[in-house]
Amino acid sequence: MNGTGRAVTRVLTVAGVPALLVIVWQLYSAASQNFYVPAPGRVAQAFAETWFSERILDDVLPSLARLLAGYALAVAAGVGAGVAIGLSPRLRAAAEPVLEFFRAIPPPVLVPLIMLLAGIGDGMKVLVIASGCVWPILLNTVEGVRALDEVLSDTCRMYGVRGLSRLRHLVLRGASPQIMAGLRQALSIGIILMVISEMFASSSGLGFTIVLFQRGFQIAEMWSGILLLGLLGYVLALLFRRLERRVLSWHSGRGVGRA
Amino acid sequence: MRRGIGSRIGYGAAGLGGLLVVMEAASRLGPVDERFLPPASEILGALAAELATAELWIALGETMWGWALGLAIAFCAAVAAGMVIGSVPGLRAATHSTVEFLRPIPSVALIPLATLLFGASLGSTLLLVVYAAFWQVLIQVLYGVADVDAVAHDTARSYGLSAWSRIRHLVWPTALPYVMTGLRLAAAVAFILAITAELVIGSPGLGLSIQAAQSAGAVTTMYALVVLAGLVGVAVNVGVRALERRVLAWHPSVRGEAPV
Amino acid sequence: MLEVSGLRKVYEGRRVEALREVTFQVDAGELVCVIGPSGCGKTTLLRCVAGLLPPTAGSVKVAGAAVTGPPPRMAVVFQEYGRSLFPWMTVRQNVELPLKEKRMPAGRRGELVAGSLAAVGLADVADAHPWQLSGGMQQRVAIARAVAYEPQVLLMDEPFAAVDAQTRADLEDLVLALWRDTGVTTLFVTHDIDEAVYLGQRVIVLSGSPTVVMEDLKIDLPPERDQLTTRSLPRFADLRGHLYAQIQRARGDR
Amino acid sequence: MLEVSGLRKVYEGRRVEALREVTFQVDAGELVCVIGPSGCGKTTLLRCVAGLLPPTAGSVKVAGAAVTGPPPRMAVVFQEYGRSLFPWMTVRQNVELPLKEKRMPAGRRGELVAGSLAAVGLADVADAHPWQLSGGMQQRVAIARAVAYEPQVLLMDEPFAAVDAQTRADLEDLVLALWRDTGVTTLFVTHDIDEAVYLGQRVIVLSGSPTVVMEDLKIDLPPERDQLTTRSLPRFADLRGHLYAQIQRARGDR
Amino acid sequence: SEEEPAAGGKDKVNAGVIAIVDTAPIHLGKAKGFFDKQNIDLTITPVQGGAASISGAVSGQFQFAFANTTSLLTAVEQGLDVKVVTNGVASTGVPGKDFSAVLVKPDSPVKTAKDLAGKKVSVNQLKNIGDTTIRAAVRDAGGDPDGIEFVELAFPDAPAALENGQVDAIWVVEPFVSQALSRGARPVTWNFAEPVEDLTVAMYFTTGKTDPDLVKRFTAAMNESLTYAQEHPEEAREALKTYTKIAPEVIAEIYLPKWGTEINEESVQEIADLAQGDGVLKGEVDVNTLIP
Ligand SMILES: Nc1ncnc2c1ncn2[C@@H]1O[C@H](COP(=O)(O)OP(=O)(O)OP(=O)(O)O)[C@@H](O)[C@H]1O
Ligand SMILES: Nc1ncnc2c1ncn2[C@@H]1O[C@H](COP(=O)(O)OP(=O)(O)OP(=O)(O)O)[C@@H](O)[C@H]1O
Ligand SMILES: [Mg+2]
Ligand SMILES: [Mg+2]
Repeated sequence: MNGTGRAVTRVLTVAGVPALLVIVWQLYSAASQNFYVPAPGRVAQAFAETWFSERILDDVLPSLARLLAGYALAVAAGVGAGVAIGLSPRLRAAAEPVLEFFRAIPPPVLVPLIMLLAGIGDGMKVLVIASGCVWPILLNTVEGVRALDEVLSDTCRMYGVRGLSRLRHLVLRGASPQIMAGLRQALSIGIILMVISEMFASSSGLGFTIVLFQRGFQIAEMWSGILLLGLLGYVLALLFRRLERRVLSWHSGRGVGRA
Repeated sequence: MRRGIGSRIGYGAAGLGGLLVVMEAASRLGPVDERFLPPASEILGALAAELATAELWIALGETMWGWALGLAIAFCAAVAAGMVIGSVPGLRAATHSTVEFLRPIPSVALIPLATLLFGASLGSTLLLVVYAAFWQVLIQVLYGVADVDAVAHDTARSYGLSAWSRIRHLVWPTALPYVMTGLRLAAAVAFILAITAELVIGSPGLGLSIQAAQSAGAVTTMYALVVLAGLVGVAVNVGVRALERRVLAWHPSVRGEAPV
Repeated sequence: MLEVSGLRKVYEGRRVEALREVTFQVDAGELVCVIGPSGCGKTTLLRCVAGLLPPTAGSVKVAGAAVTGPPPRMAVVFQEYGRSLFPWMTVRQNVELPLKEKRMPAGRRGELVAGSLAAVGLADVADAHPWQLSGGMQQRVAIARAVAYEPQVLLMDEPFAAVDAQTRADLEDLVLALWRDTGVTTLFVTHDIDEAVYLGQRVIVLSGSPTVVMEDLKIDLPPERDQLTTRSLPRFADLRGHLYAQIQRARGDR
Repeated sequence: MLEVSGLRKVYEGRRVEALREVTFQVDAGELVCVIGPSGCGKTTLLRCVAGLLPPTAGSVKVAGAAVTGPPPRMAVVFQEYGRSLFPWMTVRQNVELPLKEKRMPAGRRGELVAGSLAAVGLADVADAHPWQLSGGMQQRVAIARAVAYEPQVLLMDEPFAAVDAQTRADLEDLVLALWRDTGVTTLFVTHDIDEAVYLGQRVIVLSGSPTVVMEDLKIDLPPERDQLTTRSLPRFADLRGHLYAQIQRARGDR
Repeated sequence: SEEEPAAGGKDKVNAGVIAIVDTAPIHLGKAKGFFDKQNIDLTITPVQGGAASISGAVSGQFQFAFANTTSLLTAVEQGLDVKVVTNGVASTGVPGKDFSAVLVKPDSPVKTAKDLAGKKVSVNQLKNIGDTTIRAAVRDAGGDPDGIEFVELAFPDAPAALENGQVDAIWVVEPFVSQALSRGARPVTWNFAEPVEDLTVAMYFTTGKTDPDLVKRFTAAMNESLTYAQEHPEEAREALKTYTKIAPEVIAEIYLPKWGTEINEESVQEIADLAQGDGVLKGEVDVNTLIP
């Protein structure tokens, strides 16, 4: 295939389905005249007006910073605790009910509690984000570690590969396909929780702005914010995929490999 | 095996007990004010009182019904979609942008749409629950499908297994551990969304009770209901774990735990 | 039945030329062995023939039709026997699965499964899972699965590598009997020269890299083979000596 | 060096008695081969000796100390060679890892790795990943890793099952040379009787299930071994014939 | 959902109402049969806030709903078709005896509304009636309202944030006013009673789609309920026990709002002007489109 041909295919694979969805949306909004479903053109206009302004600095960047901080915290906690729990059946038996207990508590009701402990500043929001992101990472890490190949772990035991280097060379790498799955899940959950955390004790941020638009019945602006969230998720996912390709190159070569 | 289960319960109870002690100590001795986070003993007392009322059981029933239905729909849809997207070459790439775009959109942002379509009814709750839980399972399925062993895959192809048989006998079992994790993730997320939907939209259920207690300043009752939510989560997990032990008996993560 | 012409395979990525130019033919009902030094491309050849790997150049035809995907009625026994069994199925289910796929009636299926498991000496572990078996037992399960499938073409990749000498002799005779009874066209990859001579009507010797067919040797031993008498024939020793020297040369070429 | 006494192993779950009562000893610097029919418990025995599997009854001692976990300075080559290599590491990294663990200085480490890879004929694929190699090549990587580790005790489980005859002969000589040069105590599981006689100072024959030591045979061949002369000694043929008959009996017992 | 006559010839009505003290009359009125009398089969659906009740009404889920003045003004500004049918709740107009106040810690340096300038003050929703009235109170007291840092904090969470020093002052409504006062908090301004005279805080409304006759009957029933609640405060307190979880001893203590049937359009206009001045509303809003 030649260069342009390849570029066209690429654009088609990336943009084909979204374009189709926009068309459906246009048709629907034209037909229904629904106040809550403005036409795509109107939303695009609102998007330009709303987000190409100092809002980027005031609302989007602080949100992103909190998101990354919360995510990083969740990765550290999730992988760390996940490895420990995955390696020890006893620890797992003891910790699982407690973890499940917290996992089942909806973040909106957890927020007041976190506020008691961490105040109402950025720290609270970072904690809220981390408290939601951590679950898919933790669960996947635990399962990935439990599923390590027996012959490989025997090999490590035989050759005295222990402690940190066992962790590095066997446990983390062996579990990495599943850990990556968890990290990926957590990324979008992080965005969701970013919005939720900004619904409480907040006066800036992307999520806050969206809620404000919603309460002010500025529906096109609200949808433009949701659109921005989606775009943000997509960009982060692209970055993530690059990382994943590097980390899991051995895996896709070995398996049927299409992740 | 008996002994295994017994000790597992023992450890689990010890873990929960430890949590209670910490909570009790935190509010009695120190960092948080008793009025804002009552001691565990009081919360449990209030929970016991709540459990004696019929409304609570009705509310819990409503929540669980929305949860179960939403989870079932999301799970089936996601597994089907994941299998198709993961198995048909090209489809994964074509849907990637859309999936990644839709996935991080918070369910809570869909509330206007939900109320618009369904009002404060079960439909709204379902929309939110399904939307949130769907992606959890889908992503897990996609990773699981990508994990199929090359030799096993070749084996299936060379023995002329049809596409459907390959999915059923090779792809599905390979993806199963991922799917089970997805189910556990989705079960919790669906439960959270069921409650959140009730909190925010006001459809009846446990979330509404929490909201009522909260806006009345009844802190102890509110935490009692939150604890109840957590306990439901524990129960759901016990169920999924039991299921997992059955369907994944062949898998290293499960067979490694049989006493040697 | 099986025509391989000008087959070339380069693995992208590491850019390894696993096969340079391989051409040979197998007639219907023939049993041909392939030998060659370790890493010369035997498995690669077999996977190309099975339609599992697209060749870089050249073509493979089975029963006159060009191979683009796995042809029907072909069974393969993989070298990585451990990974080719489904760990979530019992031994019986593993053997039975392809038969179910052929929509074979349950009665006939049960017979075939029981028969082939008995033939490889595994009748009593039918309900175990593969990972509960020893390496050699797993390999025999994979063989039983291929036998039960009643293929028209049978490809085997070092199928007896993990079994003891006596079991191996038994399995060799099993393959011979199967081949004689059903006339299945068989391509048999091995690294054991004695085995190749004992089983094959012809032996194809692959050179070391760059891999081509170094020799296509007709085994002019009497068709009736027997572990004791055949192996003690002077001609057997001749052929074996000849092949030994060839493999030496093949390795030397590297 | 190695004392196995009254070893019994029952796998729970399927309740398979893999070993009934196995007792033998290996002196320091000895090379002992273990043979037995497929599925008789050779791998199980090896895993018990390696401290990877707790025995149901009986005990294993290495250098006088009871084995409860993997003893230091012991290397194992697993039968499932494919699964014992780290797919995310290159061949070199796989071989190097245990040496890094021993905190060996980089210079010495590099030498050992290069030397052992050259000895198994894989110097040129050091930067490939295991799944880019043929089965035989993977097995040789596992052997190179064990050799580079400079163990005091070496356990090998059918290490040459997937390589061609000539490579196999080379590797056999490699093991012999290694053993002679370093005096490493070696327990070598194989299903090939010729190989057992050629390599071993003693051969332990395991019976079929219920598994016990059926015979502990001293190989009274001259210590200097050579692929051509040793194998053509009449005593070699005697020993081989004897073992062949034993294995027949072992299988018959089943 | 359409409003079809029910089996007994009654119109089914779904009303979206926040479950707080303010809405006791509708619950009381329903219990008293005022709605039955008007041939209305009333269902009260609890909602989470003003935005939710307006969305619900516009989307047709509710025929009638309850929202505060600023939310309704915002909706009109955005061109939503909402029409007020009757008063909802009004300030008692008596500082010290109203249902809404701004509170500080007992030892706080903030003594009067003027001192709030430059402080961190919590409100339940930004750009709504809370910050508008607080700004007005500060302005009236001679302070500079621009310097106030408002943060969003739900009413139930506010007292804890105040005690932990995370905010300098909180705006809360009942029952949290009484609760906080009993724990020693000190009021600095009664923001519904002071800056605007006779403030109409919230109203019941409908949309243009609703049948005018039904509107008339609902209004009548609602007015009867409001009057009854105003005249029988003890029954109103009893009603609170049926739909909130406020503790009985707290219910006995709290300040009830004023439940009149008259809307003070001037106060609504004043709120509109104040909101516009603060930038909460972008343009001028004609109160007459909201209150026909
Ligand atoms: N997936 C792969 N990617 C890159 N190179 C590969 C891959 N698979 C095999 N090779 C290379 O191709 C060559 C031939 O491999 P192949 O597996 O066909 O050998 P073989 O003859 O079967 O060897 P053996 O007898 O050891 O099994 C080897 O050099 C190997 O390194
Ligand atoms: N994990 C397991 N669970 C249950 N049974 C097992 C397990 N592993 C091995 N066995 C059984 O134990 C017996 C001995 O197995 P083992 O692997 O030790 O045999 P082996 O002598 O190494 O055979 P081979 O030469 O074929 O590798 C077999 O009957 C096997 O089915
Ligand atoms: Mg091969
Ligand atoms: Mg074995």
